[in-house]
Order: sequence, then C-alpha cells, then structure tokens
Amino acid sequence: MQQVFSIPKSMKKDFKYTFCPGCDHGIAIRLVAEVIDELGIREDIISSTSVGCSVFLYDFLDIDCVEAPHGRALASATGVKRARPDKFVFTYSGDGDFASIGLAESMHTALRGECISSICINNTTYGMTGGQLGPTTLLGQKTTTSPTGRNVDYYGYPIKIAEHIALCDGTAYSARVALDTIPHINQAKQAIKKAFQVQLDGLGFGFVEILSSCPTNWHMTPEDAHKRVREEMIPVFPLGVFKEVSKDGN
Amino acid sequence: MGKIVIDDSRCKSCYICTMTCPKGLIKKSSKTNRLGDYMVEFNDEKGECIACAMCAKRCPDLAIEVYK
Amino acid sequence: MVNEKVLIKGNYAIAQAAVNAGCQCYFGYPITPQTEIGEYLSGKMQELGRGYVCAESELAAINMVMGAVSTGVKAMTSSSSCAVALMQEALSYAASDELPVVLVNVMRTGPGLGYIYPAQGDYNQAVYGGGNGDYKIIVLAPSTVQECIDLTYRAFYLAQKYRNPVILLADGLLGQMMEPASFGEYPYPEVDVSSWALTGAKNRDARSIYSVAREEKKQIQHIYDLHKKFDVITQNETTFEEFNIEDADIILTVFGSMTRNIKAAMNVLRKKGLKVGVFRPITLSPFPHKRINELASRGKDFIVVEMNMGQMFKDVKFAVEGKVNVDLVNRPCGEWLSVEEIVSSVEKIVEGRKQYAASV
Amino acid sequence: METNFILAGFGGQGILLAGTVLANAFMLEGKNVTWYPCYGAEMRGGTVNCEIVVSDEEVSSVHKQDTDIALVLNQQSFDRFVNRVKPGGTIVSNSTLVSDSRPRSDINYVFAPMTEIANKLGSSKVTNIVSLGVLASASEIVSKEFLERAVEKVLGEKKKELIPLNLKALRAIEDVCLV
Repeated sequence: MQQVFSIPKSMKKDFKYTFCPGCDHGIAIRLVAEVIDELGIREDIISSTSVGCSVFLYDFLDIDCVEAPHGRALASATGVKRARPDKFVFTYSGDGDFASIGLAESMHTALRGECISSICINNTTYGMTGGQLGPTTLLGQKTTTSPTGRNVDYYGYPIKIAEHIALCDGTAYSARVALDTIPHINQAKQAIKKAFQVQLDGLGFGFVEILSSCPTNWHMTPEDAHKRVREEMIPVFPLGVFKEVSKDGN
Repeated sequence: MGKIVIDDSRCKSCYICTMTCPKGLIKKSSKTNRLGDYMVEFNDEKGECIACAMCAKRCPDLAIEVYK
Repeated sequence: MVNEKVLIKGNYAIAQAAVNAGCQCYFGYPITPQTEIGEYLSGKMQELGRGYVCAESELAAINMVMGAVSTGVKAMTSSSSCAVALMQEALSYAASDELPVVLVNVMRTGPGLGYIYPAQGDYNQAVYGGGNGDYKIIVLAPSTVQECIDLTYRAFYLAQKYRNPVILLADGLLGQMMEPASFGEYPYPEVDVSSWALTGAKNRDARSIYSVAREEKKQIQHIYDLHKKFDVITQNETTFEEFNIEDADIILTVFGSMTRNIKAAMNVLRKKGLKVGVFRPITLSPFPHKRINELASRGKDFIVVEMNMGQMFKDVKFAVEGKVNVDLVNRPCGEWLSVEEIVSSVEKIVEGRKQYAASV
Repeated sequence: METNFILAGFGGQGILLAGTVLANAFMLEGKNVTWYPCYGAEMRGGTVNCEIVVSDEEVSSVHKQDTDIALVLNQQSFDRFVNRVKPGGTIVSNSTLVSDSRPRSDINYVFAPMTEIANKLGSSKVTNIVSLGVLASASEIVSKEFLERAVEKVLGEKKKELIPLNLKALRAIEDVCLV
C-alpha cells in the first residue's frame, strides 16, 4: 500500500503538539509545513513568533526560529529581514498578539511593505491565559473578562484584521480563511501559499487571517466549536481575498 | 481499498475524525488514554475505506496516516 | 587618515563608530538629545547597503534589533531615558535569549518626560534594569567624545563575545558636545557566531532562540548559567580609571560626563592641601566592587559625586562594606555641578568628618 | 590655562556654525577644546547659544555659569549674557542689532556693526564669520590664521564655493579697539 497522507517533512521528528484537544493550531501549523515543503524553502527560513499559544511553533517545525515578546513578532521579523534580505521570513501569531498588543507593529510592517509573510490565528479570545476578551471577541460573546457578553457600549467593536491589512499600501496579499470544513482547509492552504509566494516574488507583505476554534475556552466540543466558526464567526468575519497584487503589478 | 493508522501517542481524543469519516469507520473505543478519555479506533471489516483522507485533514494533532 | 583628530559631536561619534564596528542594521525612533544618531545613520546605512528602519516606536525598534542580531549580524538602536524605559521588556528577553543587542542611551532628565538637560538619572535603570527577572546587562559609561567612540566599539565586541545585551550610557552633554577625537580602526577581532546564529536550517539541525524553558529545572539552570556567564564577564571585563589614588585620603567617585569636573575639583583640592584622588568606573555593570573594597581596606574615604539623587552612591556603599565613610555630593538630574560647588561640598564634608572625629 | 566663550544670537544667525569654526581653530592649534550647544524648542527665531572652552590641559567643565568672553549677535543675547561675563572679561557685540549700553564697569566692551559689514560683503548670512574676525581682533587667544584654516575645514569640499566669501568676512575687520 502507498501512503497517501503523511506528516509533512518540515515538521520536527517526533513532535507532539501541546495544544488542547481539538485546537485548530495543529491544522494551521500542518498547512504551513506543507506549503514550506511544496515551495522547498525550509532551509532558507528564519521565522519569528511571539507570546501566545502560537509561540511554540519552534517546537513543531524543523526551521530556525526566534521568539519575540508578546506583540513584537512583526518587529522582530522586520529586523531579521533587514539583516538577511535573502532569507524567507514569516511570523505566526494569534489575534491578541497580532491585532491588539502588536497592532502598531503589524500595521507598520504592512505599511512599509516588508517582504514578510504573516499568519494570524483568530479564535476570538486570548487562549493561553484562559479565554479573556480579545480584539476579535464577537459581540455578545461571553469571556472571563466580559462575563455578560461583549456589548458595544462597554467593550467596543471587534477588529476585522484582514480588511485593515488589505488597506495598507505595502500589502501584497491579504485573505481570511477558516479551518472548519475540508473545503475551507484546502482554501486556507492555498491562501498561505499565496502569502508566501508574494514574499518570494518580492511583492510586499503577505497576510492570512485564519478563523480557528478554541474549544477549551469556548467551553464547547471540537465539533460544536467548528459549528460556531461557521455560524457565528464567518458572518462577522467574511472569508475571502481582500487584496492581491500580482507579479505584473495589478 | 484504503487504510488508516492512528498514532495513539498523538491522538488527544477530540473525536473530530469520528464525525468526519463519511462511512463512520472511526469510532470511540473502550480503551482510555492517559487522561481517561476513550481513544478512537479504526474498524473497517467490510473494506469500505476509500482513503479519502478527510479524517487526516481534519485531525488537529496529525495523528492519522492514510494508505491506499 | 583614520587617526586624524576631528571635532565631532558625541552623537555623531557614536553613529560613525557603529558604522566602523560593522553595525549592519540600525532601528530607531526620534527622541532628543540622541536624534542625531538616527539622522546620521539613515543616510550612511543606505549608502553602505545596510539596514535602517525608522521604527514605529521604541518597542518596535529594539525588537527589530533582537530580530536582526538573532541572525548573527551586529545591530543597534539608540534612545533616551523615558523611551529607554519602553525598551526594558525587550532587554529582559534579550538577556535571557542571549542576544547581542547594543542599546545607546543618551540620558536626559526624568522622571516622566523630563527635559533635555544632561542627566545621570538612569544609572539604576541601566544597571539594575526595569525588565522582569534575574538578568544582567553590561553597561559602559563614556566620559569624553573619544570614549564614546572607544566604548561603542567595545559595546559591539562585548555583546557578541558574551552574547549579552550592552548599554552604552552616555548623556545629553556627551551627545550634544563637540570635542576633538579620532576614530582609528575597529580594534577588536570578529566574533564567530556560526554556532548559534539563525541562518536557515541548511545542512544542520534547526535552531530556535527563546527565553523560556518549559521545564522548571531547565529554566532554573538557565538562570544559573546566565549568572555564571556574568561572573566571567565581571572577572574579565570590569574596567575603571584612577587618578592620584596612591596617596589619597579621600577618593571622589564619579561616572560619565561629570568626570572632567571632578578631576578639576581634585586639582583645586590638592592645591588646598587635601589629598584627594578620583576613581571612575568605566563599566557600571559589572561594577568594580572589588577594587573599591580594596581601596576601602586601605582606609580611604569615599565621596560619590553624581547628577542624580544618589544612585551609584548605593553601589559604592555596598562595595566598601562599612569599612570607611561614604558621602554623597549630588544634584537632581539636569542640574549641573560646577567645580566650585564640588570643591566647597567636599570641604564641608571633610570638615564635618573632622568635627565628628574630634567629638568621639 | 582655561578660557570660556559663550556665543549667542537668534536661531538662523549661524551661531552654532561660528562656534564650530572657533572650536576647530583651537583644535587645529593643538589645544583641548569642547563645544556645547543650548537651544530652545523653536527651530527659527528662538535664542541659540553655544559654549566653547579651550584649555592647555584637559577641559575641566564644558558648561559654566560665568564666562571669560561673550560674543552676542542680538540684543536679547546681550541682555541675557552681559551679567555672566567674569569681572575683567569681555563682551563682543553686534552693534547693528545691539544698542550701545554699558551696564557694568568691571568688564570690557567691543562693539562692531557685524551685520552691516556682512551685508556690504553681499550677504547677512556671513554675520557669524564677521563676528569671529572681530573676536580674533579682540582676544589674543583666538588666532585668525587658525580661524581661516578652520573655515576651510568646516565648509570643506561640499561648500567649497562659499569659502572665499567667508574668508573675506573673517578679514573684514582687521582691528577693533577695546572700549
């Protein structure tokens, strides 16, 4: 028999995910690894991750990786890219990291048009610290710091990250994808590949926001969590490509 | 005809695969893992698996290998 | 002519010295009185095909430095007091990550926004740090424009040699003043970084640089290791300068730009018959505790002179272990101490000590 | 021996440049020298001054409350610095913009119409260099020969075309009398 689905080569040998059961980080990292394999860039990568569940990327991927303080992945990546413009540089963050504490760094990296690719996992909460209100927490969503649900008067609105990044002139690609169904997972991989490809083509900043579930902090089964992504998140955070610059400059 | 192999050391018993398999070939087993959760098992007596790999693609822990 | 003397501002001297040292990337955010460093380097780095980013904040700037140095190149940022406060988080990470970050702090006054007068209020911030956890930074304090050059060279070398962040602690006076100085050539050997630098996992195992070991024992061992490393730094790299120490009864202790006033005051006091010497730590961290203790053992009293409310004072007191008197002549940040004021303050202290000795 | 200078005027008069030329002249002469600026938040029109200390030994203090020689190019600076001149010291003033008053009897006064001379040379912008010429005539410590070399060094290759005018400005006043 022939193996038709196997662990990507860019995963570390004998890695064991330390995420909670049903967490979509595992799928997102696998997709990143598959794209790295397909583009054949593993040996050229220096990646940067900052604090949050996302920081443990270096335990799972067989690539060079530097840790940054919370929110500073994009700043650190900018430093790496400026020091070694010939290397492939990407970041892997959560929404709290990318769009709250690190929003200035994220936006300015996009505005400068750094040739960096960036993956942001949006699960509408701070996962690592136990499910607090984050920048993407949905209206009405109950978290440990919005016990009666997010209402606008008290907490303001969630941020639509991919749309904001698309507005930056230095952005070459910005898309939002989800991991709740097989077709969405396939689309997510294509989006990651494009976000990586714009860096290889020297077009600018490549960005993918991935809607993910956090069953533990949402207090749901993994299947119900995926249902929530579909029924509650996607209507607020529509999937799609918000900006795409092609090689001929369009 | 296809076949899957589940890596029990990676599986965290989230049961996404049990709900994903179109043929219902993956089920909770009576064995428990170190957290006391029932582990999953692949049972394909009639040779129904077509190696669609949907279970593997949705497995968050990369615990499933698929053969054809 | 690398040894030719030029009249140059401290800020430009630091910037050009960084270029000579092989600084590959500069990241910074404007703040007086150090902005000239970034201004000078913006053109220079582009001209040389090196990296330069006008960062969106000081937070971003120092994290860019962390990213850049993780790849094995030399990189730096510069800032001033209240903005260096913003960078403390990253310094704690850089110390734990063992990243050779070079940070220039051209001090202004504080607390808060403060003003741009020369000041020495960041001694504690630099030496003891505002970041979390048990970490140590190498701190170098220049006293002349020439030393701004020499110690910038040394900062880059020590940072890479020991994989430890280094702060060059200058102040608004040194940053803004001009003095004749010569650059010479970068005097240190290049440090081999190939065993740890991130360059892509080609023909070797993947590397990651991170500050946290998720096993308690490993994390604790990491802290022990960091401090063992700093013991070696203390052993090898502690430097200081002494004037007229041998026959001195009283040692004026000072750091940074105030040194020249103290030396002038020493000369005046010596003419008046007081046996006064000057001791100046060049490395504020590692601090020359051992040498100060030796001098105290020989019965020499200390008077610390500084432009803050008594920050290095505590280190000197700690170092003498109660063997001799330690007094403080100081002013708050930004208020200049003239030679005359130092002389009269020292005379008062000496008189006070005499009266006390006579009364007991 | 250590001598302190304060050069002062309003932003745009080229005070810092004049100070740079003076400090370079001392450096070329082989002396120890420091230059230290002080300026307000305004970029133009505010007050600007710089202090230059020259010494045969190491310079003891970059910034001092009192000064041996003050060079002031406008009235505001005269009013501010006349009281900071040491007894027996000298204040050199630009009489085009400073009225002839002598509030103290224990210091020397030099008045010269520096801006007027500069205008006659073709540009008020060289007032600062004219003032250095006056300073050299009023003080033995400052040498015109080294000032000339300093002008050439400071303007350098980039502003080479400005050197002849500036050298002329330096020589515009050969002698001034202490009053």
